[in-house]
Amino acid sequence: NILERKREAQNPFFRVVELTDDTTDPAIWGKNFPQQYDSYRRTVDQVRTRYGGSEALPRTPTAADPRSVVAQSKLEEDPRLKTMWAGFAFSLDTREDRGHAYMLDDATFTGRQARPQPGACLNCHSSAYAAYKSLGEGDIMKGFEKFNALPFAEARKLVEHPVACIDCHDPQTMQLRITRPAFIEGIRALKAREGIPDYDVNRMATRQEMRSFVCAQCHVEYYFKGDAKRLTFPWSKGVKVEEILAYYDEVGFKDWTHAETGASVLKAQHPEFELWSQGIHARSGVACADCHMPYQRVGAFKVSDHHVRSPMLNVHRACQTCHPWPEEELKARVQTIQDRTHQLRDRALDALMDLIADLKAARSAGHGEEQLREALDYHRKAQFYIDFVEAENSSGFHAPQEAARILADAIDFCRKGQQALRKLGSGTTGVAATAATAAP
Amino acid sequence: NILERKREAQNPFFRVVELTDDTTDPAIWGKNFPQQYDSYRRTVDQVRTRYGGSEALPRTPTAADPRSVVAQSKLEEDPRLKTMWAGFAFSLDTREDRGHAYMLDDATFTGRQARPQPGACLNCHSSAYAAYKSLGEGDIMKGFEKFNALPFAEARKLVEHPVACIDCHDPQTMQLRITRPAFIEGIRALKAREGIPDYDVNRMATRQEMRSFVCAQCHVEYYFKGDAKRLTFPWSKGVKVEEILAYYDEVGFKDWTHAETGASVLKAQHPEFELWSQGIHARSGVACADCHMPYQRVGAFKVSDHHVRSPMLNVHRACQTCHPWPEEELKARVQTIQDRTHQLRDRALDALMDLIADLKAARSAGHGEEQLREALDYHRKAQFYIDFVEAENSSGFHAPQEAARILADAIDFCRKGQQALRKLGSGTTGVAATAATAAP
Amino acid sequence: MKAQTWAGIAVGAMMGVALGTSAYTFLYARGYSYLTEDPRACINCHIMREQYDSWLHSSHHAVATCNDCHTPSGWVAKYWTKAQNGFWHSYYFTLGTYPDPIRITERNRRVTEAACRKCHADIVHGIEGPGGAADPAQRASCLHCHRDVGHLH
Ligand code: HEC
Ligand code: HEC
Ligand code: HEC
Ligand code: HEC
Ligand code: HEC
Ligand code: HEC
Ligand code: HEC
Ligand code: HEC
Ligand code: HEC
Ligand code: HEC
Ligand code: HEC
Ligand code: HEC
Ligand code: HEC
Ligand code: HEC
Ligand SMILES: [Ca+2]
Ligand SMILES: [Ca+2]
Repeated sequence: NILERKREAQNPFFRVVELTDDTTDPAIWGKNFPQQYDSYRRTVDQVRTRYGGSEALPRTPTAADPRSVVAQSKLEEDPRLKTMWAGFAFSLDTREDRGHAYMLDDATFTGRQARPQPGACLNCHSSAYAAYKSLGEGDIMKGFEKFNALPFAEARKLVEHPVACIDCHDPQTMQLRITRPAFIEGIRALKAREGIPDYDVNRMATRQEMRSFVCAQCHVEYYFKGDAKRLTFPWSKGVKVEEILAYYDEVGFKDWTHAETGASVLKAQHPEFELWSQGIHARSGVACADCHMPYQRVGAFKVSDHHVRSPMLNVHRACQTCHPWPEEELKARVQTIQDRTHQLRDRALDALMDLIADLKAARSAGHGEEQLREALDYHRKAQFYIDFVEAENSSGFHAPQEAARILADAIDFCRKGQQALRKLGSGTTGVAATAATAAP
Repeated sequence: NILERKREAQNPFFRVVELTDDTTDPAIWGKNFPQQYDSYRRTVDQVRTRYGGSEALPRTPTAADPRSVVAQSKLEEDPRLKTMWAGFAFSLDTREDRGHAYMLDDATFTGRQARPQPGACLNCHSSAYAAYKSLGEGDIMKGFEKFNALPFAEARKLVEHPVACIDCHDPQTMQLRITRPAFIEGIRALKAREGIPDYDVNRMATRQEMRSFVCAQCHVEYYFKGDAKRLTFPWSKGVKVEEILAYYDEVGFKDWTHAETGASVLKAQHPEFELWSQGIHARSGVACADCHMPYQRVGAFKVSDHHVRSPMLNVHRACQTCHPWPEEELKARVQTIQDRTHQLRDRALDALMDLIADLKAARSAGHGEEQLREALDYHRKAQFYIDFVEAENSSGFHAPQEAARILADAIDFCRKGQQALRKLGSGTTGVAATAATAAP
Repeated sequence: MKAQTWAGIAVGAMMGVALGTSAYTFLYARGYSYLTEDPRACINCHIMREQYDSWLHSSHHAVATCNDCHTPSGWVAKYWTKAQNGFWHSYYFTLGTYPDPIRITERNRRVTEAACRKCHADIVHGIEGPGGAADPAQRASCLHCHRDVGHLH
């Protein structure tokens, strides 16, 4: 054992095969880096934590959807979400997220595919780097544009793996690199706002920044811009919820028209990077990889755990390097934060249901667009704010006070929306009848 | 100099005078402990921080109020507070808190004395230990009961100093000790709820706990129980805001009847200990004294800085031993937390003003007590929650997410109160007219 | 803590194996250098590298070596601690099952606290409290505020 350790220490990488920028198959990379590859493959594991991880639910495969295991449905856990997303594909099928190994299948077979989804999804649900290169004949940006414009089924044919080594690493140096044009553009816009012009992420980011940026290529709020369906991160005014909303208001974007109220609403999606940015860990320079891919001692050296997952399944490596508290105590700290977030989310969803009911009642009482405008705008705002925390996957942990602040603001928007409706007089009594039963 | 240091070091305490349990004058203690005494006297300093410290405002002394300097008025800074406290003495005069040196005078001369205040105030605004002893003929508890029952002017004659050495220290050993019966009883009730019967704080607390408990004798929410005006801490159900409210609901307590709505309302006062208890610092064993009385090197040894004040005026000692970040960064972290709290407090106060206006309108529309009951109860709840953060003096720092959670709950109570009023039909349009102008 | 629990089981049943492997470690991995005051003795085990590297940048680099903080004063106590720690160090290292990240044990924490007081007795005299350093409930924990003085973690 000691002998082996000494040897390992001298020559940590056995270069068994030559890797090039065209080596897409992670199994080949795995020949050089067996530890990383082994842990990478373990993202198939499904283990539930109190609010995260995922549960492996068996299902009977069909021709249309050959998956034999899926994660639990969020819609079943909380039917209010169906009302929030009424009229949008998310109300058909939304599940808890699970490991990277499933990303390609989950995007391909989600019930949301009942409405046509664009190829642009696959920017984040596959190892798309090689596809960009071949479509763009070496020019990533050009390839990206063509890729976005494809229908899902077409794009799907061009990709083979979930996110793979080549998407995060330079095959020669193994250094981290950014391969996603949407992030290159998004971070450039964000840095420009912070006074740094012409930011080139692959040249200018520090190593520690890269340990978050590689994740922020996908774990971010996004929209598809225009007919070209260009995947775009709405960051030119900043990454706080109000800044992103201001961006959407300015460009006049909506995801869909709410089926029950007619409001022009937005869907927030996994703004992990954005919420983390507002938290104390980001401020202290703690990167996504520090908690989700902590170092793991293998023999004489440390390797990054490529089994990307909930840190609650790996507390001692993920947290105890920095926090000398017992594992149970650390879990309790996380739970305290998440319970608070979860309770507020509940409260905010109830408030939203009330506003939606009031808006419906006002519509059936015959009030027109102009009269409802103010309340509809509050609906748009409130819903986006709630979804910003709901769709974010840490249940508030990435920035506890900020998550609570956003939900507090959302509740106030619901209140103001309901108040605006009152001016319209009688007929707007959607929830009045049920209000007496609402628990405090 | 070196010689002197060595001598000091051998004999750090020159016992110049003999201290007994009857030595009340801090100047005499100061002969033995000149460093602590010198810093203790500096609590007369008034320096403002962004949200704390205090500003020294000159005023012309009068016979009724001989103070030539006071702290800034909170009522002038935010007139909404007058509406929140309508009908209660706090709407007459409420100021920013300042150093311990002023506690006796500020309680004696506050504009709130326009309405008779009980002697029980002086439990926390003076060095009351000797008074208990003499009133109770050696029995602290008996003395405490007599003291509470006195009118302010009577009790005032029995005390001479603001909180002094004898209130926190055993004169023989200099060990910390609890001298306030209200805390002895309060913490016993709290521990009983946590499953620890017959808790005797002076015997059972660790030294590190005592470094917070001595402060928690005063920096807590309280009420005067019954006609005996017994100073009581409402902790038998716990120290979270909902637990304290549940206590008050159970015993049927109100501080006053709101002048504009007729609700039975409560005033929360400086729940520093309670909020701190919900935060990460308490959880990590960080005591009040760690931040507000950090060690300071004087000559050859370390002493506790008895200049109790905002840590923002002493970041280097108060924070940097544990957090190796630059001073500016630490200040910025505190400000981020406080700004968020402050914005939410603003939002919550606006919501409360709306609810109060609606309740007033409903009353003038002729609705009776029974019909308003639900809304009035929401008013009581909302107001207590808002005040719990407003009256707490760290602007959320002691427990950032919890402070935001409390304000979010408060906003929802306002919403539900307004919603309950809607059931009553027309006439309840207090804010409807102004709603259109409310900023998001 | 873990080490203590293990002690009961391991010392009896596995003493032979452990001693064997330890002896091997002692010689081959130059465990004997452990007995010196040279901090480089500690980094014979790469596992101590992190602490060593950050000790080099610490406020105590010029004034205290590893053993100043991690062994008690007095010849017997010192070598008994070294022997004990050395035993567990070798044992875990050879079997490769030590905790990761490594955490100071309760016993060694007390040793370190005592080391702080040994050098800084004068300056902390005033804050030790009436029970002095004797009664743990009445003792200030230096590490509560100064965890980082020897090295970051
Ligand atoms: C300080 C540690 C820490 C950092 C830094 C961090 N996270 Fe997390 N993350 C957590 C914790 C704790 C959870 C909650 C896990 C749970 O509920 O089981 C979480 C949850 C998640 C989840 C959901 C996991 C699940 O099991 O469903 C995702 C996705 C995620 N984080 C992505 C990110 C990204 C992307 C970044 C960087 C922008 C990041 N995290 C930074 C600690 C961290
Ligand atoms: C900017 C990156 C990005 C884009 C573009 C994207 N996704 Fe995702 N997707 C993610 C991330 C990150 C997760 C995991 C976090 C989560 O579920 O919130 C995810 C999770 C999912 C899941 C599993 C959880 C669930 O909601 O049931 C499905 C299904 C899915 N995406 C489908 C799609 C489809 C269809 C599209 C195209 C409309 C798409 N995604 C576009 C990044 C993206
Ligand atoms: C190419 C896009 C992409 C990149 C890059 C990416 N992720 Fe993901 N991630 C996803 C998608 C999509 C899912 C959801 C998969 C599913 O549910 O099928 C996901 C799921 C997760 C989960 C949830 C796992 C669980 O068990 O619930 C975590 C945690 C996570 N990612 C963290 C990270 C971290 C940390 C990084 C960077 C080191 C990263 N991701 C990089 C797209 C990406
Ligand atoms: C989602 C992004 C992502 C994917 C996919 C990924 N890695 Fe990594 N990898 C990282 C991060 C982050 C680090 C840490 C880099 C650092 O600290 O600079 C890392 C580090 C490494 C290292 C350096 C040593 C170490 O462990 O820290 C190797 C080797 C490596 N990865 C191999 C692989 C292989 C092989 C694959 C495919 C099986 C792979 N990686 C897939 C993100 C990824
Ligand atoms: C690389 C270092 C590092 C890692 C890894 C890390 N943290 Fe932290 N954590 C910090 C720092 C730095 C702070 C800010 C306080 C400070 O300056 O000490 C912090 C603050 C916290 C706080 C208080 C802030 C709050 O939001 O209430 C909690 C709780 C916490 N961490 C839990 C965790 C958990 C759980 C994990 C693992 C999932 C983790 N941390 C991983 C460094 C880290
Ligand atoms: C981790 C450090 C920390 C701890 C522990 C702590 N505080 Fe504070 N406290 C602060 C900070 C920071 C502020 C904000 C000061 C400001 O705004 O200038 C503050 C503000 C205050 C204020 C208002 C000060 C002013 O300038 O107006 C009081 C009173 C107070 N704390 C009492 C307590 C009490 C009592 C405890 C224990 C129950 C306690 N604090 C625990 C850091 C702490
Ligand atoms: C349980 C302890 C306690 C009791 C009882 C108490 N106080 Fe105070 N008082 C404090 C503390 C602590 C502060 C500083 C924190 C603050 O102002 O919120 C304070 C601050 C004050 C101030 C200065 C700030 C302001 O509000 O203008 C005045 C005046 C005051 N109290 C008057 C009184 C009067 C009159 C009474 C009797 C009705 C009373 N206090 C009872 C603890 C107490
Ligand atoms: C006997 C009651 C009592 C005790 C014990 C007490 N305080 Fe106070 N404290 C007060 C009162 C009353 C005030 C407000 C004085 C005023 O505004 O006139 C105050 C004010 C303060 C302030 C505000 C100073 C400023 O400049 O704004 C801080 C900070 C503070 N106390 C912290 C503490 C800490 C820490 C402890 C324990 C070490 C403590 N207090 C113990 C009653 C007490
Ligand atoms: C509001 C409470 C309070 C008051 C009033 C107070 N002290 Fe202290 N004192 C403390 C605390 C807290 C400590 C820290 C004790 C510990 O760590 O166990 C302390 C510690 C001390 C110590 C031990 C050495 C040190 O500096 O840590 C001495 C001596 C001392 N105080 C003297 C005095 C004298 C003299 C006065 C009056 C001029 C006084 N104290 C007033 C709270 C107080
Ligand atoms: C005796 C040690 C100690 C002192 C003194 C201390 N802290 Fe902390 N602080 C901690 C610990 C422990 C945590 C929790 C995170 C962790 O475990 O590292 C923390 C967490 C924090 C956090 C993150 C939690 C949050 O609420 O966002 C901030 C910010 C912070 N401290 C600021 C301060 C400031 C400002 C001061 C001085 C007024 C201070 N601290 C004094 C030990 C301390
Ligand atoms: C033979 C290899 C080796 C050498 C040489 C070595 N260590 Fe260690 N050390 C380890 C291992 C393995 C662990 C983890 C096992 C454990 O926690 O007991 C460890 C843990 C520790 C711990 C934390 C665990 C505890 O028992 O408190 C301290 C402190 C420590 N070493 C100090 C030292 C010092 C000081 C030296 C030099 C005098 C040294 N080590 C030399 C291998 C070594
Ligand atoms: C000035 C005192 C001091 C010196 C010098 C010192 N240490 Fe430490 N060491 C500590 C303290 C204090 C801790 C406990 C840290 C904690 O509680 O987080 C510690 C803990 C450790 C641990 C356990 C890891 C941990 O964080 O708990 C190891 C291993 C260790 N030291 C090794 C060494 C080595 C090797 C050296 C010499 C290169 C060294 N120490 C020098 C004070 C010191
Ligand atoms: C071998 C003697 C020795 C030991 C053991 C020791 N120190 Fe020191 N320490 C010193 C000396 C000498 C200085 C002065 C260094 C200087 O002035 O640069 C010092 C400086 C300090 C300082 C001031 C510099 C700084 O880092 O902020 C602190 C605090 C300190 N020591 C705490 C501790 C603690 C806590 C421990 C135990 C974990 C400890 N020391 C162990 C000798 C020692
Ligand atoms: C509650 C926090 C706390 C505890 C516990 C604590 N210290 Fe300190 N210590 C401090 C602070 C704050 C300073 C900085 C004082 C200054 O700058 O004036 C300090 C300074 C020091 C210094 C440097 C003095 C100088 O300027 O040269 C030494 C040495 C020291 N401490 C040793 C110790 C030892 C040994 C212990 C345990 C007996 C201990 N400390 C316990 C907070 C603490
Ligand atoms: Ca998940
Ligand atoms: Ca103040």
